[in-house]
Amino acid sequence: MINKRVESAAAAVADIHDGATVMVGGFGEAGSPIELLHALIDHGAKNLTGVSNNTGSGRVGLAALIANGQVRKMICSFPRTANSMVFPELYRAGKIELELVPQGTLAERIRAGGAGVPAFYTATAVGTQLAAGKEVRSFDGREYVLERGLRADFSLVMADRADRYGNLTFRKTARNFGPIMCMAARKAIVQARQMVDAGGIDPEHVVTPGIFVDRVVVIPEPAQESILVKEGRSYP
Amino acid sequence: MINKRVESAAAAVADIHDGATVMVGGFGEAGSPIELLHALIDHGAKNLTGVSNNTGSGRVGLAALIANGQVRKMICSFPRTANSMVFPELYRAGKIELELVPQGTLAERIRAGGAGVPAFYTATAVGTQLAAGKEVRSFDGREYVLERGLRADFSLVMADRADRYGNLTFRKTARNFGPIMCMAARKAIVQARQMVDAGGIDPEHVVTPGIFVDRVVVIPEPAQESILVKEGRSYP
Amino acid sequence: MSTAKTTTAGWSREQMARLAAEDIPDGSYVNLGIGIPELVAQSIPEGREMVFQTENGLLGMGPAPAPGTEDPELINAGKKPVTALPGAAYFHHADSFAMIRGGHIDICVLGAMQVAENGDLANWSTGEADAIPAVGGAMDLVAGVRRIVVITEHTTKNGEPKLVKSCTYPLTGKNVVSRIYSNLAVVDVTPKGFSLVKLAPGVTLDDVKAKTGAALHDGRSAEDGGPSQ
Amino acid sequence: MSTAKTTTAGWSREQMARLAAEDIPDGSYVNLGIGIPELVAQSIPEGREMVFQTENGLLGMGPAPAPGTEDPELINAGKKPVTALPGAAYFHHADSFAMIRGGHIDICVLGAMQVAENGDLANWSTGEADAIPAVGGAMDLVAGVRRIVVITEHTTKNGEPKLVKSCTYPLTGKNVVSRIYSNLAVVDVTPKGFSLVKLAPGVTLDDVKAKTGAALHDGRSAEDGGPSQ
Repeated sequence: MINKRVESAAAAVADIHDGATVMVGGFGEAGSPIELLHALIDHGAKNLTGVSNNTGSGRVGLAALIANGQVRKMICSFPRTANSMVFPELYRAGKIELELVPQGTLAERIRAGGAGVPAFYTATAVGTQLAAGKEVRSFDGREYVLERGLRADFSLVMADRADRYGNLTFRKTARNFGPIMCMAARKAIVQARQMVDAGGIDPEHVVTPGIFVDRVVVIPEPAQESILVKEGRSYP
Repeated sequence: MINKRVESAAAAVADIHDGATVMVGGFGEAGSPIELLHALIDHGAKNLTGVSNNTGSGRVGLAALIANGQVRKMICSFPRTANSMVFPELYRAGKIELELVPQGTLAERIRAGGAGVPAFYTATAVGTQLAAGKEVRSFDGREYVLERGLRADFSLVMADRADRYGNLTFRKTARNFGPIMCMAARKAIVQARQMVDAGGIDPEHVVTPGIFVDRVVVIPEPAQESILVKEGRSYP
Repeated sequence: MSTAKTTTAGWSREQMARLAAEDIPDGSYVNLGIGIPELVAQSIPEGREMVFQTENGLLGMGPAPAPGTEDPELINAGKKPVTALPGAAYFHHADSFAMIRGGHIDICVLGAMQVAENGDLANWSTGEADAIPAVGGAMDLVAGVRRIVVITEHTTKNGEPKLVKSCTYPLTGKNVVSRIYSNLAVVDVTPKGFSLVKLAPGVTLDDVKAKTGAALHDGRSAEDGGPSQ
Repeated sequence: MSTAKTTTAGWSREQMARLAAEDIPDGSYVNLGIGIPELVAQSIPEGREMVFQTENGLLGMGPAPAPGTEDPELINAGKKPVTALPGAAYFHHADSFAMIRGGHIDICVLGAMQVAENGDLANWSTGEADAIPAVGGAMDLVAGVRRIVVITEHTTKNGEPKLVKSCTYPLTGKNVVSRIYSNLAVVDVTPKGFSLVKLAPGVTLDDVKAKTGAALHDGRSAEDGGPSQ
């Protein structure tokens, strides 16, 4: 019987290897898979390339993973936010690399990676620094930049409900990058608030079909990043 | 107040002009917008380029539009099916053009058109007749074909439920090309079984957000193509 | 650097937002940048309906929630709590940017660091060596949205023009801005360069010309105080 | 053209499907072509679970519905009525082919007109001038699915080999087929060409070689009657 549930966050991330590319869902704290990130800190894989819209805040979750020296490079669109200090500090010190990608290009590159599209053209960033060195080509009189699809070894994603096949639903704007990161990863690892029986999610309402998901760990009450930050918490 | 509902199929298709490119949803009869197609026959626009997975069956719906001499060219993946005779006959007589596109490439081209991607690379069709004359390029040691995004002046789509904003849900495998054809058309015209109040579709369950939809006509009990064909019906 | 100046004449932030809102047609799909542009949502003229998109995955965004009812999973692109109106829809990031990059959003209202007379926009980076570069969705919006308008103070805090001949900061997009709503004037970007549409009360054409870093044509209608044709 | 022959030895369609099904690992995501491949769904070994995808937008496809309960909006790629199992999901065509082209389907079982010794597959067109060309999803499946296997009669109705040195019909894809289940034998496509895995009961190596249009190596294990290593 197919059952993608794993018993712990530790088991879910156990095979993430040094040097892996890891996509991390979330837009700010919404959808950030904080328990999976903390399990990855415990696990200790190093030299990771992280792909995420932001770089986390405070000293928990993604920011804590970076602070712990496990991330060699970040690919993201907005590496600073109100409460982010870890990444800016390391970046200024030359201790972490950054590939800055416009948010829509980042999303489309991830979706392309998941859909078997190795490269596509987009009008975004034409004529800007972020198109420097990239192929530019005209279609129907307008210029476009060539961008590459993006895949990952692993994705860490937070969902709302899951079933044993890995079918997922999300909650409100916490959906953001989750569905496309599941598509783009060789192993998509999901933390969900709730596990339901097969058929417990209406087939019309499935957001991410289970084929894109490899492992699900149930975290009924995930920590809220902004509260941890407010409390000055850090991990580990 | 935004209200995309129009009172009749005739009003919904009234501005389709001669020479327009018209995408038509459906996979076989599932999702085929038969009442909109019949309204387009009444309307009479000519020299159309049709984009659809198939070419219709019997002498109703899409097949009837083609039989009526309104379609100059079809872009599709599978122009013959069990009960299709109209297209094959005209094609053999040299009276209609065909651009044959693999089904996944057709879907991806339509999605790209809707997403502002003018061109992308795909492994599908490499080394086959359907890649003849197309640019081939290697990425990471594998060959890919360059394919162009596809847009349309109008799309005709069948949905299940709609609200005044044009938010849509579909039913089972009648979803198929509907959502992406709404994205790719300058004017997306939808027939829906039911109109619900704003908020009557849970925001988590919207399949096609209203931004992709221009007009909705309510057809509570659409005709079933296979029954019309069995009865030997034709239109007009 | 020029000396800082205090201008008492001109429009307030709310008035600038109101002017921008008045120009948005009924039924438009609108994306609002962070800062002054957010005020546009509260300035919609009576009887008009607009649908607000936020690029993190919501169409039909409503106002901020009542205190105590915030949901950390219902936020806008500025990561602030919002609400969803009846008829809203949630979607993932690729679908969201398909709306933006596919030309489905009618208008986007942004802030600016500099706007050039050819419509180039700089609003994401000062280009300083030790700054942490961060672009977000700005480049996608200016490349994909049909009409880009800017709300901005006419000059920097140091009195330097933000409407310039050509941008010195790194570009967000080339030839993208259609109109600027500043505290002093409404200015169109035209093939001939900047063209004055309207002056704020108490502001003269010469005032605005002096604070604009490129030629400013007087494109006002006679009714708005422009030269008779 | 060779003369039509009747073979009494060999596997039936159901047996070919059963052999193919036995080789599919537990938990696989599977797409089945139209015709004999459809029988694979009814041949799954006890205790194994597979998820069937149909490219028109359903994952978790179940068997045909009871007569009278068919739903014209719940069909498979062959446009026949099917059912959806608990845990199924519906999706649109671009998402469906993202599964296929993105390498997410583990195995696809297809019919064939010809398979070449290098794995080239022809299964969509006879190339005849007056035929209506129709490709459907075949080229997407062979380009995107990790493992492509074929179920086919070993020869055409006229007795001509379908396993050939190189395809004379227009290709569906190059170097895509891994294994062939024919009525006479199971044959792998290897870097050295066709390699026999297993013979059907009552069929000899020479029989199969005579009906194969390219060299056939004997790759059988000693246990399956192959040469000892």
